[in-house]
Amino acid sequence: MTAADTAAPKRAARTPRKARDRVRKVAFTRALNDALDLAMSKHDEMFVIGEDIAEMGGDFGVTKGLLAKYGPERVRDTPLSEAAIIGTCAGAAMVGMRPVAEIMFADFIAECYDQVVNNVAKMHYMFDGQFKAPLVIRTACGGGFGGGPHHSQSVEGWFLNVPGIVIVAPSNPVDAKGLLLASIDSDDPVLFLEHKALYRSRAEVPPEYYTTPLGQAAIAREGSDVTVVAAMRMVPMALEAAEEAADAGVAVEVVDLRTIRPYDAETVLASAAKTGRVVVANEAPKIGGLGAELSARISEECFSDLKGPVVRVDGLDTPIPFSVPLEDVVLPDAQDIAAAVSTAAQY
Amino acid sequence: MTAADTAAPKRAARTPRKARDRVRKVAFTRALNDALDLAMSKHDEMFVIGEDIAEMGGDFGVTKGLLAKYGPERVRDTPLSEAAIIGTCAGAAMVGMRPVAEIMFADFIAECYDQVVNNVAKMHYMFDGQFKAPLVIRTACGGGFGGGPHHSQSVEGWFLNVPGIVIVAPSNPVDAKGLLLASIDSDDPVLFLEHKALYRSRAEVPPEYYTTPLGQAAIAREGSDVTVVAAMRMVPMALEAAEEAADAGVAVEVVDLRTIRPYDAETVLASAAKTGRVVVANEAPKIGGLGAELSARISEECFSDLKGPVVRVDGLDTPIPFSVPLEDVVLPDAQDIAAAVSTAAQY
Amino acid sequence: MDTSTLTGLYRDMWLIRAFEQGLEREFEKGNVPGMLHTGLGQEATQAALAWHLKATDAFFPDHRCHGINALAQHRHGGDGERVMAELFGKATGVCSGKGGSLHSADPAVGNFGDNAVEGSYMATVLGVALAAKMRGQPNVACAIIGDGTVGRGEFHESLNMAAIWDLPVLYACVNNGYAISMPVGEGHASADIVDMVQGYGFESRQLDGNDIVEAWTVVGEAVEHIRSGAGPYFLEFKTWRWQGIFAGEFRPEAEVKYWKEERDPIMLAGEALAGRGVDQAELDAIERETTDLIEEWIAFAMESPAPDPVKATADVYVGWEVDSR
Amino acid sequence: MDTSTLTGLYRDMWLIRAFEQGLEREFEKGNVPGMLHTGLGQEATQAALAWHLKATDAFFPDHRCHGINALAQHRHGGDGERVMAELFGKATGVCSGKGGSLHSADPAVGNFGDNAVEGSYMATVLGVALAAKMRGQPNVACAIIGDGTVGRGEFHESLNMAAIWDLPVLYACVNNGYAISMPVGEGHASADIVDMVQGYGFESRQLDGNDIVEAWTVVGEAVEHIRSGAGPYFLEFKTWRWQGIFAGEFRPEAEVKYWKEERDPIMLAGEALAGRGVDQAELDAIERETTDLIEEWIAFAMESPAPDPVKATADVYVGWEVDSR
Ligand SMILES: Cc1ncc(C[n+]2csc(CCOP(=O)(O)OP(=O)(O)O)c2C)c(N)n1
Ligand SMILES: Cc1ncc(C[n+]2csc(CCOP(=O)(O)OP(=O)(O)O)c2C)c(N)n1
Ligand SMILES: [Mg+2]
Ligand SMILES: [Mg+2]
Repeated sequence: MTAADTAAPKRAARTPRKARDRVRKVAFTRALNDALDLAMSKHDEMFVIGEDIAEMGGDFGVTKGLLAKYGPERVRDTPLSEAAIIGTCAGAAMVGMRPVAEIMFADFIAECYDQVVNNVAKMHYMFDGQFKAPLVIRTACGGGFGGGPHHSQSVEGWFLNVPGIVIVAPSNPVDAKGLLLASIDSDDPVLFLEHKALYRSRAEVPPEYYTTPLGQAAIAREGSDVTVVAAMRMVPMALEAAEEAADAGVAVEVVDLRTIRPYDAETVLASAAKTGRVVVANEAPKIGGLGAELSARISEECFSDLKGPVVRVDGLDTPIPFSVPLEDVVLPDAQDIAAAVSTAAQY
Repeated sequence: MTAADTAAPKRAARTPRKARDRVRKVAFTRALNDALDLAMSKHDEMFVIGEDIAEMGGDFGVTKGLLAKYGPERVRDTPLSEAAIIGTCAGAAMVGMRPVAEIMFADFIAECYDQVVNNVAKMHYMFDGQFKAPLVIRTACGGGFGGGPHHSQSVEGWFLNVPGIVIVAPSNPVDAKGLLLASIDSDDPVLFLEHKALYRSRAEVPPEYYTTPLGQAAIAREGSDVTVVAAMRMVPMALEAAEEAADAGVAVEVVDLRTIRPYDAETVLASAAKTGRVVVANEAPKIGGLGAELSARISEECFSDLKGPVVRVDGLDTPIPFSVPLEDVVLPDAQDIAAAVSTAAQY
Repeated sequence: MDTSTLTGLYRDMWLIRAFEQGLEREFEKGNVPGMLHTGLGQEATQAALAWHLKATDAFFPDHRCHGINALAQHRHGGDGERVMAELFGKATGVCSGKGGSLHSADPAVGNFGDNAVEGSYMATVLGVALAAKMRGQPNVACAIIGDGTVGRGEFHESLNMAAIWDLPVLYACVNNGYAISMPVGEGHASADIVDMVQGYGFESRQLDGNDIVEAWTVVGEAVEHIRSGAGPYFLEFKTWRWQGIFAGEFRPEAEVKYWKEERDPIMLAGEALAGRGVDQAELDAIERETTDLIEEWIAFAMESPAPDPVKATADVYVGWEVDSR
Repeated sequence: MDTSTLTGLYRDMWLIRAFEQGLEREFEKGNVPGMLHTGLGQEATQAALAWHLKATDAFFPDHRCHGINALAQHRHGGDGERVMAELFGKATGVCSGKGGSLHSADPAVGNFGDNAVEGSYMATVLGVALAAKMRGQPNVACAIIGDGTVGRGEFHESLNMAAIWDLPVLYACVNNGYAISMPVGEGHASADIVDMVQGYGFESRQLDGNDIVEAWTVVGEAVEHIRSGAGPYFLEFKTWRWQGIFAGEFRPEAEVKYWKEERDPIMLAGEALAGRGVDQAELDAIERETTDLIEEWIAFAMESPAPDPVKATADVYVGWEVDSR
């Protein structure tokens, strides 16, 4: 596996040192907005498209201000036609445009599943490389805010078994910006997952253009006793669990996948081999989720390094209920990760 | 996990002894056709629906003769409206009908993915048990006949991470009939996968009504050295590999999953614990496939029993190419399973 | 329409308004989780539909249909407060809090549940209608959809299938001019949705969704038509929602003023009743009674317990249990 | 239409017929893998479309469009034999054998590839059209679809979007009366598809798809209209396919006879040419020449090597390699 964008420095993007004095604390949504703005300046062939993204700036404000700056040709509101939105992106990408779609909630990707899976993901392959599909599908995923069964899903599991699609899943504002810029640069189609619970998280984000390479995980925290592999919202939760474990004398290494497909097996396996104790954290249901793939791969390839079985932390095998106390039961949290870490630490 | 239909004898359905003298060698398609016929006689509230299923009897002949016997009200041809087909089934099921849809090729389930994932799979849960969705979606899946990227996919991976849906995947005509009858009886929505390469396989199928319980794997072959877990077309391939291994003195146990979700972990883990050497065979791409879930679960729960890492045999991480020699490269075969078995046997 | 019917509808509209206003207040206080879309301004459309639908019919409410859901309880002997409690995510809700605003169902009163994927029950409604037809029941299956839903592919698949099979479907399209920020005429080939359904060849009609007399009369005719076995019917209610775009208001000020001040369906109905000699005191009493009732429902919802945690893993499958934590 | 144009179209139609007949023969011999849908009987529709589309336009061929694909090569300087070789799954095919009959593309000649999920490129075509519009290019994006595709939701999403954005899309709907076994009038609200697209408000027209003069003229007008920036155009070609339902034939015998014997587009064109004084020898020569050419293409395909196994894992991603076995 070779990184799509090798120009960007490995892992350096988290907080480039020389940018330090110019940094500002900005929200995840704002970091994404920055990225879109910078990318639209860079790529004339880029346009953004989706429901209520123009004047309204999107349901979560990520596309705010783009209409005023780039005009209605390049910032296009659509009707509720998810299949046509992705079809439009696919066709435009075939002739060299670089569309960025917003699907308001990830749950609605089900509406355009065919376009993504049968058209976008296969186009480059089935037509023997004659077309590329350099498009990005941004979408708001994840639970935790009482959104109910159709506004709360973690959908990466729907696409894990689909070759040809890249799944990007940032956990913090700095990566969000760098990964989105790298996704737009990429000649592969990217499903860009934005966890709603992260939208308000803030960090010092360099104002300039930078890319965070696709296909590369980051070590969000170094540690030698237990590895926690996570993505998106599970990363801050893993870091919280790691703090707690540190108090108990357990040094947790947190691997932030950043790209879910194709994922950075090298970094994951190196950490697993190093610690020999692994927790995989995943918000989606356990069966057939991202955690399954990671646990399988680690168990197979680090067989003799593992001191005990990989521990999976997942959502329960249910839809997401509306009622917040029920949702709390269903979704995993930092405490669940902490419990898994102590189980693993005892191996 | 409790079986939906505990009335049916565990595993006995493969060839009920007392039915022996009445058995006949019939094709997989015919066994399915039998099941539909018997079920329509049993359930007044059952109807079948899909494209070209009435007069034509379906693309593969599975619904042949039903129109003549049950009439156009209960055997309904539709336009190319996959979402409306599944929506119709969902709505009818809400009021107590028992629809059986045919989606001509499994690849086209992408067209009605939302209906399956967001509506059918969640209906019972999100409305607090007030509705059931006792419907069956039959569909022809799998590769190996030069069907190209949109007529050859193994789609179980698209639904593995979706709670609420049952995925049934027979490997032989006897199970096909019994599982289809159990699926129609079931009050849960079933995605019933019919591998095209199995359609012509023949076996002695009891002519009478019988059900093969959902959620229960079968031991297709007993053995003590290596376990191969498989479903659908991978089962006959695993049996072929087992024959070959037997010549080399390796006793292979083949576990036929039969139901992929929720799957029979008990049987799988018991076999894995017994042999300590496991191969998981799966036609779909490796990343995020059924093999990942099985490998993870076995690795986690049989950690100390395993003599070596689980070996995954999968399709390559590509769409399915049209050209047959290329398709042969992409899809796993009995030789690949045999190779994996000898790797595992050496642990 | 006789005066007692109009008075009844006036009361129904007030029930919707009081429900939504009370709910909005509690939402702002943080007592109602998730998202909230209200039916304020669309009371005439909703009351007209609720009036003609029986408990044996089936309706799929849209995201602004708390009012219809409550009226269905009211008319068919259920408990309106359970609709309220559902929105608060409480154990006493119609779905024990598992569905919430966008997934409230109660088949006992004909409420088949919203589906927050806009347009998806355009497909589901076909099956309910088909079952009624196959069983020879004179039931109506009604999909209440916003103008935004017209963009979805299922819109077409549904209308086409209902047409070829002559299904007893009532399509109630609530054209309030916008889908979030998208004006209906910019998102669709025509701002008049009825223009877009001519090709399906069944009955359709555009009507004033803020005039309760017109709405009640036309819905009655459409339901009769469907019940008689004459096939599907498409109604486009021209109306306007008081709720803007989430918190904000992107619509022209004059438009807002016009609809709120001149086209308020309750005000118009009140004027009509006054014209028929009903005195203001009676109208005020209706307002007070419905508002009081809603306050009781809110109190009920507030006091109700959260769902039992075991509900979190209940009813995923009929035939299997799933693991709890 | 002048006689030389008609003669050219006659030759084009013969190329399609010879292609499909040769292919059908080889398919029956087992030399062509997978499934096969031929365009026999629809040559006039296909030739008319191919004639007016430039290499800088884009067309999405349907499953019966081998003929258009071959003509596009022929007209725009490509290699027709590579279209044939693709169907044989050979290394020399337009997609190196990876796509086959249902996924043959060659953007150099404007062929944007079939998508075997019927109707899905109804959405894709929008993007090609939008790009042309944004770039100010006078290109046409054409989706060639069967009548069966009309059932799909994407049909509606596409027409609506093309309408609101005034996109340069040519919808070429080949109404051959059936989708597999489903008669067009039983699967759709109207047997005349043009009736169903009136609501989108752009130009549409039904025409005789077996009359090459009419088809060529109307397609020319529609393409001109689109190129001039006047927005989308929907054409419904009434025609009939010689291929039945797979091997079988469910259609009435008289219907089969009528279309094959009285409405054969090549026969009709031949008669028209004869009426204009073109002599039979010239027509026979066209038949012979195209048939000979196709036999060369078949020989080329047969002799071509299978794709290199490394192709199996090539081009899944642009930025990553995937594992081989
Ligand atoms: C398939 C789908 N796409 C997008 C959304 C997000 N969404 C929720 S309501 C809405 C607008 C609906 O507009 P309309 O149907 O006109 O109803 P209104 O709110 O105006 O009553 C949108 C886009 C959704 N719920 N489902
Ligand atoms: C979405 C989808 N559903 C079903 C099919 C299977 N299928 C292939 S061709 C066909 C019929 C198409 O009919 P029509 O569009 O009229 O084309 P014709 O074969 O008559 O030229 C069907 C149902 C498909 N390819 N895609
Ligand atoms: Mg609206
Ligand atoms: Mg047809």
